[in-house]
Amino acid sequence: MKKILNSDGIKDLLSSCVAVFIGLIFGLIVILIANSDYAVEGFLTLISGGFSNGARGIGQVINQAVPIILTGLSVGFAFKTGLFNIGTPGQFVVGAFVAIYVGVEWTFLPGALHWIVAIILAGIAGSLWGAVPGLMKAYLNVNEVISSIIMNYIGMYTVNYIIPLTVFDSMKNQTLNVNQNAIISKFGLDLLVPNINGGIVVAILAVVVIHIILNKTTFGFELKACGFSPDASKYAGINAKQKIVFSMMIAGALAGIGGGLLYLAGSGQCLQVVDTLAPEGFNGIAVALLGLSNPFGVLIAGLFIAHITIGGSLMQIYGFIPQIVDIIVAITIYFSAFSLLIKQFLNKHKLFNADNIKKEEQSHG
Amino acid sequence: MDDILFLLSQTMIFAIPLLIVALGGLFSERSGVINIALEGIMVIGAFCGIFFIHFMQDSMNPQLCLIIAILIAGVAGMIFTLFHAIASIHLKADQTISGTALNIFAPAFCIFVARLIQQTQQVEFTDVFRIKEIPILSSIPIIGDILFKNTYITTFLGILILIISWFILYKTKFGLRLRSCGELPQAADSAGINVYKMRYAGTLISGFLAGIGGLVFVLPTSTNFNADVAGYGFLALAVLIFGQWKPWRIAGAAFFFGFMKTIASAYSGIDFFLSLGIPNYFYKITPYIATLLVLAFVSKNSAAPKAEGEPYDKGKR
Amino acid sequence: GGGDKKTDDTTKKDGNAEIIMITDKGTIDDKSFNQGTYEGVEAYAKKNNKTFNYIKPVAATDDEYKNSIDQAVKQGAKVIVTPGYLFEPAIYAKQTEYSDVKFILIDGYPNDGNQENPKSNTENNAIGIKFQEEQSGYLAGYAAVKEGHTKLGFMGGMAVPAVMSFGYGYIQGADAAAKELGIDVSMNYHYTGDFKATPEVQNTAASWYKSGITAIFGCGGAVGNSVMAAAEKADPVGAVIGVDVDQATESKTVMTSAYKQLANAVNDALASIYSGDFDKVDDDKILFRGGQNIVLGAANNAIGLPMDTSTFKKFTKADYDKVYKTIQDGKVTIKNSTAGEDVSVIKTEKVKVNFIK
Amino acid sequence: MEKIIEMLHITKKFPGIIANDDINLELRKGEIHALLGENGAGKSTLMSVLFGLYQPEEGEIRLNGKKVDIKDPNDANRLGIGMVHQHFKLVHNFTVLENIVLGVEDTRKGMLYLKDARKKVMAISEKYKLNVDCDALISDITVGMQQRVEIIKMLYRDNNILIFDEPTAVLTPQEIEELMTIMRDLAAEGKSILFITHKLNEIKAVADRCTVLRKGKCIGTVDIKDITKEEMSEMMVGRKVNLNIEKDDAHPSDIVLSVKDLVVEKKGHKNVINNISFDVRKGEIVCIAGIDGNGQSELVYALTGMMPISSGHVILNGEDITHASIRHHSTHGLSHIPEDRHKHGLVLDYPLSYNMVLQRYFEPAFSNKGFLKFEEINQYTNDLIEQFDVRSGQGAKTLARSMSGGNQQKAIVAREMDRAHDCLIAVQPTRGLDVGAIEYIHKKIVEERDAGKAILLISLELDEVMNLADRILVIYEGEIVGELNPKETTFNELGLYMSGSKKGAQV
Ligand SMILES: Nc1ncnc2c1ncn2[C@@H]1O[C@H](COP(=O)(O)OP(=O)(O)OP(=O)(O)O)[C@@H](O)[C@H]1O
Ligand SMILES: Nc1ncnc2c1ncn2[C@@H]1O[C@H](COP(=O)(O)OP(=O)(O)OP(=O)(O)O)[C@@H](O)[C@H]1O
Ligand SMILES: [Mg+2]
Ligand SMILES: [Mg+2]
Repeated sequence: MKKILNSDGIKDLLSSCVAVFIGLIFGLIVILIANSDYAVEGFLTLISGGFSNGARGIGQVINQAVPIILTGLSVGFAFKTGLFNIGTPGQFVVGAFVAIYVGVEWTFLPGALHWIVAIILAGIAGSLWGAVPGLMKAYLNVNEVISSIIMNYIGMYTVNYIIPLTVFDSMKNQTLNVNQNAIISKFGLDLLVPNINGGIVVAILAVVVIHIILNKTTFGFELKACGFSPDASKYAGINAKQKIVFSMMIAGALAGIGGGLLYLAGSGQCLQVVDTLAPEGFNGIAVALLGLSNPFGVLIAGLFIAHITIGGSLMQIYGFIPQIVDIIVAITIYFSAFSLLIKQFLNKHKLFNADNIKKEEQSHG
Repeated sequence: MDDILFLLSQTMIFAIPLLIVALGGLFSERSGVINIALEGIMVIGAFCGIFFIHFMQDSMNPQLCLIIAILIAGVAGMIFTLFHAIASIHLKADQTISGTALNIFAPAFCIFVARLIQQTQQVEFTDVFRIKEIPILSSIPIIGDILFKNTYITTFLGILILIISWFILYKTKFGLRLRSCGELPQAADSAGINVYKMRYAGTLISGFLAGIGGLVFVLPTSTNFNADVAGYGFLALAVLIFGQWKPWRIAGAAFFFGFMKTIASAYSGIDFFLSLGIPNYFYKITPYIATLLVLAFVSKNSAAPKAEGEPYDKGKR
Repeated sequence: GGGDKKTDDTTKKDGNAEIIMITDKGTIDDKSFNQGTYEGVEAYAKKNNKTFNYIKPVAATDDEYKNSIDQAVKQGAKVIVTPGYLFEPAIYAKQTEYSDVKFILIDGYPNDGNQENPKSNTENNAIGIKFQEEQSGYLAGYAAVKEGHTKLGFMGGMAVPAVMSFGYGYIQGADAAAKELGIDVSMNYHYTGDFKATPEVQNTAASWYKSGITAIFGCGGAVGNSVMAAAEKADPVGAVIGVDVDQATESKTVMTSAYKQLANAVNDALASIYSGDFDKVDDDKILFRGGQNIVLGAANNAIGLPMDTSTFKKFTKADYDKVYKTIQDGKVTIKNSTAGEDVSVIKTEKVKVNFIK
Repeated sequence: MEKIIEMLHITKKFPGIIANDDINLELRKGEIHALLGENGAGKSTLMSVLFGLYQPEEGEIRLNGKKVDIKDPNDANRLGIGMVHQHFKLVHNFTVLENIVLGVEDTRKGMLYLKDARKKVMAISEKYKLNVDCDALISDITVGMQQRVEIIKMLYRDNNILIFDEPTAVLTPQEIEELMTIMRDLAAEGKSILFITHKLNEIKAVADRCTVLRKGKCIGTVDIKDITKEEMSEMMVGRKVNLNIEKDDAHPSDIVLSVKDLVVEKKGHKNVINNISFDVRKGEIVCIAGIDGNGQSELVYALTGMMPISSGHVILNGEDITHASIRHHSTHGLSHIPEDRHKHGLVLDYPLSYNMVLQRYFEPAFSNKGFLKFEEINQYTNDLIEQFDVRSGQGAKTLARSMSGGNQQKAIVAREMDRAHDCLIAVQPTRGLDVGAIEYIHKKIVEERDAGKAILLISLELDEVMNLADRILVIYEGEIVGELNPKETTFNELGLYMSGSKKGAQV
């Protein structure tokens, strides 16, 4: 127990809390500038976020959080293995499309198998999209940032080209509604929270699996080693090139699943044919950074951003624009960069005192 | 021929802002600071420049107005980038983090301020800056058609920035010192160069240029600005890498990509392409696939500055 | 505008209001139907001293639209105004739940969103209002050809029903005029893929002007702004046809605009509600009454071209009135996009359409 | 002789350690003053203080008797103090000339102006026979030439107090000899030199006086002519050190590693390894001697599977492993102490425990069905820490990055010697280490041999080669040019082979 309290995770959480606090202070300042008359109401609405709407609000938060937790996990996982996956928008959209396609067309799949297959295929599609930058980095030395950016556009345009040829609702310029079976199970959670996106169960599962892969397995050992030092990994006999590809594929799969989870949620959202990169993808970067790339951190960060997004939306009734939320998130992320430093500083002090602590322990023991 | 000249002339719309912003990124990365915030800086630069134009365009000479707007865009970009610089240079924060924060902040901030000032988020402007024809020069065959007809001073500004960038980086004391900070800051430090100062300089120059790039990007493409530069900041980052962190290659990359984008969006006005009957989305994808293919061939030896992304820590050896 | 203390003086401190608008994906200053709708709400509320407010949903999903309706009711809304067909399923579901709240749905009719066997139902506390955009587009196409333009362009944003109807009418109007004049007309027809101003859109428009096209219908939010930018640069200067509202102030190149009177419609619907006419659901003399799905067009003077601000030289007010009358009288039938078919269903005699897809 | 520099009561602290504790040092004009101490004793720190890279918490520096304030290298430069750093500070994609002028550039009309600089550099180069090419890129020149560039950098700035921080650690014997000559010339001209090295021979050869540091404290300053090497090392370590390697005769038996007609190509070069053949037997130490850059690195990469082999064969325990993977090599009896401990030897951001199982994490002892067994890994690490006396702040949890170079090397040696192997390839295993650590590692290598392992040692240091090897193979331009018996050959003969002046012998 003591060990857990002293663990890095808790320190990370604490330092992130400081950043969030600073972000909210700035948010309050912005709110005061915008309209001091309603500042108190606006700010309280903002921070109470999803909670001000009861169980339904919690459902809203979860619905918002599910896709960005997955894209955040995608970016965070890649970060941990030394890669910057800025290709989540592309991976997200191809995953979304494949999930919808399966959801609409493959009606021969019985019961829950339908959505499960759709989500799995969404993950595979995302992983193929991630594989391209991975392969290009491993075998052609192409910087993954640039190839990921390019793959975003290729993914978006490809999907927009294919939708009108396949599962198209030409009246609304978007995809058709998916089959009832293709809607993710609510796992009975809707008894507690109405309209919940059952995808949260998949998201939490993904968080746990990624945590285990990274920290408990030999595979994670290899992936992280390659991230930290490709040369030393090569020396150790690890196939670094292969690991880069795997890492990007896993990251891509996570983003692809995120796309699937959003559009199979049964919330009545369809994928529109629009030449805009999926914002859920870019939001993943923010979530990953706020969560310090730690899988559980990403989970919390995703829920937090969703929470204040709802708050920001509710705040509009006092005449505030929802962009205030973006300002708060940006400032929080900015200061989370410093909180890392603060943590390091604290750690160093610990080290500085390590001898004293040891001595104390000895004198006690 | 006429069509080709037209395409080349239109290429400037894509290539010049990409070039200016990528050169901005070049200064930053050559000094050792990764600047992923180019997109956000473009937004801020464009916003401030356009706001100035919005208020002043009726009351002053268009070209003077544009020049002042460019300066304002640059300075605004520079001030905004200061936050990235402080975080990544003095506070040694992760450069991706502060860059991302800036990218999220910029559009939200612009919308917020625009609404505060004028109740709507779009800032309107009139494009009065186009120069129909530059006497004498416009009659030069080919070049005259591409560069000196229906043009903006920003086109020349872009080319000028390219030449100046190259000159500064490779021909001046400042450039030599800046580059050394991106490769081996310890060397610079022990040679008595203030690495922090150089990195501030590099990063702030990148903010200045990206701010200008944002304005240059928006001017010819619309009649109002809506806190968005459509991902071109990220594309500029791609151009920077594509150009292997070297000014002339960056120019090559910007014009290559710009030309591909031009064909992709202008083909429907050209009989030859129209007669091919190729679907629209094929054209839209082509510039990206072409870039990816070129990258596959040219990336074997990456020329990324060795110390980019690493905060400089005097103590660390 | 929204985020300021000056204009929202009718908003109470608790954020409650009688008339609440819910935006779809756009903002209330999107220069498109969100803005038009909000202007209608604002005009009515200010004149009649009603409190009003708006809500932008967290996401563009049926669930979130429903949540926003719940939210609006919680804020004390007596009337909820929603622009866009995306609200159809949400209104369909909520009109029965809140039977004492009035719903005004613009550009759509309440239905359950099922694509195979849709169920439509408009309760007596709701009204669905659509416009005959094809008529407005028809006028624009007709006027352009009469004005002497023989090479035309259409640049829509996304291929959504309203945009498509404008486009289809535009083709038919151009064809009618071409037949009258006995000339051949060609037209490039294209959806840009988004409602944004981008260098790509500007470039496409520039290349069209370069290829000899003289007038382009910029149909879809900020797409028109990029078309204007290209028109200003073209040699000779190109002509632009604006959309939804009179866009003459945005650029000198705007020759005319194919408008639909969104704000008026919202205003009228609100007036009907507050006067009590709305509840007279069986009185078919009343246009804006509960339980109806109505369509507004030339017959109601709800569409048209703003002839006062148009820059036509050959196409006169008399010409306009004449063709307007033929539409009003139903002498011409103009095909719209209710079925969402491809543009190729529009058969033309004199207009050759290049569908760039 | 007059004192030119006095460092008085210098104290410099780093988090958790007092790197310099009340240190006094006095440098006289025209002398070569050596600084001696174990790894981490605080030598580099003290010099960095003098050069303005660090600010001391306490103490003062006097130049010609006057107190001076050295806030940064600029101040140092102004006062005529120059430094050649332990790790060279040269920009790899700049030319030699650009590196030299960096920080003190001439300009004309705002442009860089290098003409005068070039003249001055050429003059210095000629005067001290430094022989550098102004237009070569740093990445293209040898380590020795890089060092000379560093020296020119100081001379170009007209510095007369010159600090050399471990300049010889990376040089070949010939280069060291040349450097000594240069240092003597400089001193003779009246320049004062501070010289850090772990090699007592070098101190004996050039220094006038020597200051010894131990654990951040100053032990004392001695005249070189009054002291023996043994006494110096005792001062430094605090105990007696055996500078000679004690080993019995070798009893080689079966062939373990056999290399036949090995050829390795590198793009743009001629064959870096050209038709090399040799065997290494159980119970012998075969040493590859040669000047840096003659193919040693590539030979090792080829033998360990890290670089593709163009033709020829590598046979380990009778199995042809010519084209086998790195993993195959390491699991089939080959251990490898790499040349670059930071680049290859360790994942610096991994804890010591992970580094200890870097090639073995997948073995059943440390993992189960793909899951790591943390208890076992930590236990194993603790065993090795104890057995090999690896010192680390937080035991198995310590990040490799935070350990001192000497202990990092010990960790690698522990790992490579403990895992199952028949053949050990050790590349410069004692580079940059203090005599105590060197003694330890040499002892371990001999123990390995006596336990019947085959050992291939690659070293640039003649002392090490002569003392440790049972057989010497000399490599020159990718070929084995001679096989020598250390008991029968001389330093001189070995040097001739290494420089390519002599060939043949008993290959
Ligand atoms: N930047 C730093 N941060 C923290 N501690 C440091 C730093 N530099 C040096 N130290 C500490 O100061 C001590 C002295 O280091 P220094 O580099 O001066 O040793 P040295 O005598 O030069 O060793 P070597 O012979 O290995 O070069 C080290 O043991 C280390 O603990
Ligand atoms: N990044 C770092 N952070 C904290 N302390 C460090 C860091 N790098 C080095 N040190 C400190 O510096 C000390 C010496 O490290 P270093 O690796 O320079 O030793 P060294 O003996 O000089 O090795 P080498 O001979 O390889 O140069 C270590 O004990 C460590 O405490
Ligand atoms: Mg040292
Ligand atoms: Mg050392």
